[in-house]
Amino acid sequence: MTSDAAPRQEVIRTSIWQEEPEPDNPFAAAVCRCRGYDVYGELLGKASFIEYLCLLFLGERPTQVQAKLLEILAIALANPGPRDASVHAAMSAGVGGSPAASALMAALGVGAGGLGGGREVRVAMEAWEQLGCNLSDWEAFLRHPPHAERADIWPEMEHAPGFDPHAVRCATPVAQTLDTLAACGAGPHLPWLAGQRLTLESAAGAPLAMSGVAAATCRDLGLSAEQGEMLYLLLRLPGAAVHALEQAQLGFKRFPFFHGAVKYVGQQPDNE
Amino acid sequence: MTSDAAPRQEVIRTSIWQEEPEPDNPFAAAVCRCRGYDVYGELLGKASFIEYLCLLFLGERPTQVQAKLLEILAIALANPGPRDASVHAAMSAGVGGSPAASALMAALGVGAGGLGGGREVRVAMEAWEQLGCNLSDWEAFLRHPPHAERADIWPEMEHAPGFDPHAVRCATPVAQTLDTLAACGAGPHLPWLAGQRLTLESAAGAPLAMSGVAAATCRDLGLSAEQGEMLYLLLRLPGAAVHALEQAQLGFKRFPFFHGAVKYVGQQPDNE
Amino acid sequence: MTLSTLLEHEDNWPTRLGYASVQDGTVSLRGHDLLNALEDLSWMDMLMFGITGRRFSSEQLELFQGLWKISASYPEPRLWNNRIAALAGNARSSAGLSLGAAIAASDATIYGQRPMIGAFDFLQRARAACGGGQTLQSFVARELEVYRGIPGYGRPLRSVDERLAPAERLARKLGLWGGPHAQLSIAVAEILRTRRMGMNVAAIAAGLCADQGLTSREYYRLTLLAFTAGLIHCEFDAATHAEGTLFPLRCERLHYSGPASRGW
Amino acid sequence: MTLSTLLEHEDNWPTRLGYASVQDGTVSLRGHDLLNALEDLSWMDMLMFGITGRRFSSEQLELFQGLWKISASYPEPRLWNNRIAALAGNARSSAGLSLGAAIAASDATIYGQRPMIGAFDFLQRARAACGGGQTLQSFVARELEVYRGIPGYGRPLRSVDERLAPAERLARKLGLWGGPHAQLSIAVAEILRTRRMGMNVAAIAAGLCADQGLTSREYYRLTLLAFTAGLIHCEFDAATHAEGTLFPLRCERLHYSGPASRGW
Repeated sequence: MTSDAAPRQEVIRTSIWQEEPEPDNPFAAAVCRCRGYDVYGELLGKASFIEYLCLLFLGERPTQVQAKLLEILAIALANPGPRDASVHAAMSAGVGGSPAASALMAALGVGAGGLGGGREVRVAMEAWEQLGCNLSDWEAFLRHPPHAERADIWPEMEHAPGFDPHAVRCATPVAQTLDTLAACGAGPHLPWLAGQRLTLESAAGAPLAMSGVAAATCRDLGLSAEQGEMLYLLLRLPGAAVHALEQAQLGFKRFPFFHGAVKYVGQQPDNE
Repeated sequence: MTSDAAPRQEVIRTSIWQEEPEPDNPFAAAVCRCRGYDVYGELLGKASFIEYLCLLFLGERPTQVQAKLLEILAIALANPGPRDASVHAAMSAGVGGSPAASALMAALGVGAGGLGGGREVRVAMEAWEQLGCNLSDWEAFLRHPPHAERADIWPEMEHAPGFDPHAVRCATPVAQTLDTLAACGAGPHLPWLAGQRLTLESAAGAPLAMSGVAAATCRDLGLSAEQGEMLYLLLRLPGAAVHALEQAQLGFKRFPFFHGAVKYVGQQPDNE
Repeated sequence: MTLSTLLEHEDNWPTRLGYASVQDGTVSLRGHDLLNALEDLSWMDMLMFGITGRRFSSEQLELFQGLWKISASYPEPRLWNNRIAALAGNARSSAGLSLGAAIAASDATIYGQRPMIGAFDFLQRARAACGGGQTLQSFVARELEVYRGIPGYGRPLRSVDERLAPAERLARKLGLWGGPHAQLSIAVAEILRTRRMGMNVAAIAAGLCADQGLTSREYYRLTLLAFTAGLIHCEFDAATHAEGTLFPLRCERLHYSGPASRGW
Repeated sequence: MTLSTLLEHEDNWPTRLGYASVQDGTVSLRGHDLLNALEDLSWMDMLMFGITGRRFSSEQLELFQGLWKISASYPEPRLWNNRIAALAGNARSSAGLSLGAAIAASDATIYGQRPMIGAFDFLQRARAACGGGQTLQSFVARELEVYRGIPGYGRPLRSVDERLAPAERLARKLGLWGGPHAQLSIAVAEILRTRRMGMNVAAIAAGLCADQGLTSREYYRLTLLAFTAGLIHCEFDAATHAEGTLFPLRCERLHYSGPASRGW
């Protein structure tokens, strides 16, 4: 009772990971090489975690500047803070006594979007790919954002990607992060962004957001838009993790329920 | 039309994160302090990412030994490799053209379980909490694992937590990781585990797994079982991320479909 | 459970569930041609047939879906799993990511799957204990002593459960009221009356479903979709609101209690 | 969209969806008392009422659920979203985490929500273009030129779609066959016949649902649960198999093409 034809040995193609089996167990790896480097035989204790993360994403051992950029970006993004929607979602899982994995999944599901999430970084990086460091192209793009003709799972962006529609001025942490990154000696996107920030903010009608700094950094790291989106999602999780754990300890009774906030403004209830 | 009573200002309680608002925007933070340290004003460029991760989870700036432990653990766990179920799941999202966030969510959903996942680390850490470094207690526990009386979302463990039910011998990378960690000067769990490994494996009827090494490491870091579970989930995601991206590029046609593998062995189909 | 288990399953997944053939397009669910022989199978019927391998009456299927509606699908974005869905919609994530995240979180402890499974399992164990000669009173007392609580009794936000009466009405209408587990759930409520542990809908729903012959593992799979209507409604509603406007918090609403400001 | 938007929404979420009152236990869905006034509302009716604010006939509701069954819920663990669910069950995760992860992944491109939304949107735009005087032929030609493909036409694993006939039979049985979008979906198939882009069920399902007056955003929310039965079935089946036995791979089945072995 076979549902299909005879098996053939299908393989997983990869340029990232190579394994040599244990002599007595074909399903256990004795040696694991990441892009040619022996992970457990050599990297462990020799490489830093940030270098290893660079190796995974970039394919090569990073330059000092690249490692520095990623180190700073990772710290800047690690905790968006409890007011951030993705962390709020993770804490909501925490207070309900939901599994740890669901707290991170909640942070990802909420933090994937076009407002401060992975989607925004991706769209911003696609803009970098198209516009480079051309100021007039950027100004035109920010003033007249393109519209998609086809419907998609993603709603259309409602603000300039990489900018904060609710803020009045570039927040100090965003400016500090940009300055620190732009001073690392990478380029060309970060220094250009630091130099043109005010002009771009004026065209966007909104101040630069952390997502915009992340997009420029990923660009200077040499990442594609897809890679930048993924890295951003990954790097924002530690804060969600610890805040979810903390609120799970405190319990739902000490967590905001927003009593009184939901106001029904639709059709009047029936007299049933 | 209010659904509930008048609002009161509910707050989020936290000992992790403190914010000072910008003078002109109460919703924007000018200063963010993590456990007292100014993140964007001081940590950025001064602390390493691993130190910051320790600070988030442990609440204090780590000792050199703690930072070393976490650095090694993070590298050891970062890529479980494409044959791991959690990475397989992330790649399945990748080849289908699913969103980046869903690849990480798939890795989490699959990697949360009792076989090599977060659940296994948590159960193993709960055992450490109860049994400490008492060999005879451990042997009794491994030979006669306790059974839960009540049903739960989690199925009961089917093998000794922290050990690999399918392996014949402790895999070289697991042993290398344990040795490297045990030599860092932390304790007491890691050196004890390294010393008693063979005895414990004999009682468990299975060799030590990476999840068991992770559990002991989290214990020596001073983490609770809940924290260890969460950290383990987090640290295993980078490999899922890059393998999902790689397979998304290669496409579903070059990814194993396991043609011929599904064999129907139930009731014969009707002649309808 | 050894290496041989892996060798045996290499490219080999024997199953009694079914398959879809890439060659000829046949889709088989438990031996039946899903697309051509099971045309009269409703979607709910298919869901339960796939989970259990058994067929249920239309009244039973209506009971299962009716309990989803009554017990779990509230159009209320403050409830924690609904809130996750709504936050995702309002932060302009995709609806699928939103729903997936919120379903994962519905495996919760203070609401959601854990009380539902727990109540089901408790009633089954209570019935077995009573069948074995123990009094319900002593079984409940021991359960409280060991675990401090009984799933399905007590409720986070409100002590009275507005869903009990509608659940009973539904079961009566369908002729499915009065089975042993449902009766047991009410007898337990009587015992707990003095302890401020009001019965909630998880207990009565579990009793009603246990009376239909489900196992606790089957019941868990049935309940997985219980919250989905509310999750989808809250996500979509938040997706149509202005972005980033769901429950915004000022910096000052973080109440910090950690170490004082210090240098690295 | 400025700071004032946040100030306005502080502890303030005006909504037309509904609410659940913590004070008196009332649950209101679009102005109706969910627990007491909407007893005859089936679960599917409630799902669609919450999404759209409109009520649908029982035939329409049956069409929607029937299309879930026909088009998406296969008991087949190799399909990519089902595979995620099955891997989770087999790695002994919880069923809720498993389902959540797999639903998130169902927002896919080669199958799942994107082709479903895409086909729906394409048919609506095609109808508008034809209504505006353009020929269908030229609309299709432009679409192919700009996007290289048309969602709902072409299929990853099989070129013939075994689900077209059952979908048509279902719609005919319910008296819902023959609407303008469904007809358009078939006319497009005729145009594409020479291009090896066989129509798949996403196109016909989209046509049938567009004919019921849904918007593409509403249709997206309707389709979110389309895969859930198959996901739950595959998870549960894998959860009952021995742990870690779903599609194990030897080390040698990694086909490595990266840099040669090197020192750090």
